Amino acid sequence: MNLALLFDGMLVVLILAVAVWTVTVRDSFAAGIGYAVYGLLLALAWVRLAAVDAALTEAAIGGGLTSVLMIRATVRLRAGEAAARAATPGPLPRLLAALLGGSVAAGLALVVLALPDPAPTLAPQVAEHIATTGLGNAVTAVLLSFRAIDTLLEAVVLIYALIAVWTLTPDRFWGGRPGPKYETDPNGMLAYLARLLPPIGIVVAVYVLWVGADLPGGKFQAGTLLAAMWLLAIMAGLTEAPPISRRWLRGVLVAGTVVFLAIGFAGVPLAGAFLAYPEGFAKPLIVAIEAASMLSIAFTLALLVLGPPERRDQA
Amino acid sequence: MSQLLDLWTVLAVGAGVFFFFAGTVGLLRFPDTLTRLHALTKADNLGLGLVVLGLLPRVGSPLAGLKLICVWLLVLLASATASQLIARVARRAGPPA
Amino acid sequence: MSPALPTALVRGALFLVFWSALIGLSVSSLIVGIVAAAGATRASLYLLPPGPQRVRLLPLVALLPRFLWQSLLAGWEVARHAFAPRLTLRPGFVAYQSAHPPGRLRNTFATIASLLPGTLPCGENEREILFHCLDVDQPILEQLADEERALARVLADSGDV
Amino acid sequence: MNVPTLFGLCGAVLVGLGLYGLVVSPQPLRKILAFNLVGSGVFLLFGVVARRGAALGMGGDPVPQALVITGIVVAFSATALAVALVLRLHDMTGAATLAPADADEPPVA
Repeated sequence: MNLALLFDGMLVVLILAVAVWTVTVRDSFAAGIGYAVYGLLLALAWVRLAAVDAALTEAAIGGGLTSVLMIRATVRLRAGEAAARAATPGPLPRLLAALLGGSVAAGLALVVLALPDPAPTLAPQVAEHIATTGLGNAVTAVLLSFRAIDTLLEAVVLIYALIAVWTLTPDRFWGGRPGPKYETDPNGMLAYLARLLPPIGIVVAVYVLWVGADLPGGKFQAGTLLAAMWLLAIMAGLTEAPPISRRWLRGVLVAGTVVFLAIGFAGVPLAGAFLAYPEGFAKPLIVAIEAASMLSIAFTLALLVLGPPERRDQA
Repeated sequence: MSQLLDLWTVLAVGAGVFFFFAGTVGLLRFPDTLTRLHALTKADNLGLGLVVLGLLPRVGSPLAGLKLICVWLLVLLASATASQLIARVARRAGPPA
Repeated sequence: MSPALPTALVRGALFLVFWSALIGLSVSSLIVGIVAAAGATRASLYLLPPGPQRVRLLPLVALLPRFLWQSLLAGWEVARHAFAPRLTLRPGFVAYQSAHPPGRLRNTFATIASLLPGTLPCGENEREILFHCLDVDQPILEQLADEERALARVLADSGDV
Repeated sequence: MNVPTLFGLCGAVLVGLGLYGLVVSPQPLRKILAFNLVGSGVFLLFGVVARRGAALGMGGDPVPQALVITGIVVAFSATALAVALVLRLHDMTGAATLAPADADEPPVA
């Protein structure tokens, strides 16, 4: 037990050190790299907290997609980096900010130390009702059955975020393709990796989705994996991001929400409530929602990384 | 028999950890990006390979063993290609060849 | 019959084996696995269209122990340098004349070479691959030529199909 | 000191650190990054509450765990929107910080 605590202590020190470095390092590009390392270390912390589903999500989104997004953006803003750095506040504002951060941290630390014992938990209720869903993974049961409305609204939030990003499109590019046209050597190393890896990634993503019913995994993790594979192929110049005016694209983006809503409304006459599943059909319906959502999430996340359209569709 | 397997696992995983450690020492001691990349890719390939080799006799089924080998191969592909990509950038940015 | 069909079947079968390795064998998951393998095969045919090269099994099996032995040597070399009381590296660049034009075969060779003792590809042009080496006194060019010949036996050009 | 408390304190420090970075960094992208630190610290506190609620063979209370997964995805979409806004602001004005432009200096079109 003490050895485990020693390991956790070292992990915490490492996480905090990388976090401090990410905040204080001069170069923003380095900060983006630091955030990727931070996300992966945090995923380890989630494993130590017995939340493997959250660990997979953190590693994929925190360590992966957020860092890609940040690194791309810092490269584009590099020209203004020196001017921005000159605007760093003096010692007094910095001290005040440190006081603010320190007191909030101290307050939260007191709350952590004063958490009630025994801890309140909903685990018994979940354990009591999980049999009705036919699922083995309690987190998936919460996401898609007990708190399905949260997950449905979250899918809507993702689409809204993408619409908001797209509204930033300059008028002349509306309906065009997001991101620059990536020109890389078709015989180069990046293209080589992008030819070999994505098919393997597709198999792994379907696996992560399929085991998500009973083991850690699910549509978010699988969708992020697919998004990463698609982005790899795009950035290696092997394929292009589709113009955002395409009908099929818009169809795929809302497919998950549409299937979710359709099954939800079907629950009103069949099972007596919105988003209730008819007895015995819970698992297949949940798998159907997850499969459709995985595709929508994959396309939404990848397009969020790519940003608003930047060039016209030269078809 | 089971003791022999235990010994094998301890030896192979121990050797794997040794090469991981050697790679880390190299990463810290070697003088520039390119030499550090050598330390990282070669030591990680061998380190993970030995750990997988040590764990192979403990898996329940041949398919689970194949899964372990797939993990090793994927790490190999990722580290070998990523190191070459970094090496190209480092050579262009660093002192001329 | 489309010429891509045999390639598609082989790749699909490999993806299905990979799927089974991930999840184990059961009827219900095998159905999902076939869907996954079909999707992966489609993506694979798009990203990596079947070329003239065919993988030959027998030389591949012969290459394997050689690759493992080389990996061991490579790791040992790094460990030797890392733990040497004074750094004994003699790093430098070596240009290697590749027998193959830029493309898949050369990329595969470069990737394998990056795991071999003391060599790391860090640039290329039409005819040469530039290697960074930990120790330029080693007979690197001969080693690389050996490796490339061994790989060429595995990924042989076959005129047909 | 036990494992959840340790990570709880880590989460608390991360929130404070993120707040500091949010105020101090002049570059908008660094502010977004710092805000993500705050978010991940809060998520970690959720994870601690979940871990403390372990019961009946479950490693943790699945309800906060599910909330965190939702939260990570929503935080990412908010980050993507913020980054898109910063890049658009930069394209339109050439501004490298969020400071209001000087009145006598017209923005670069």
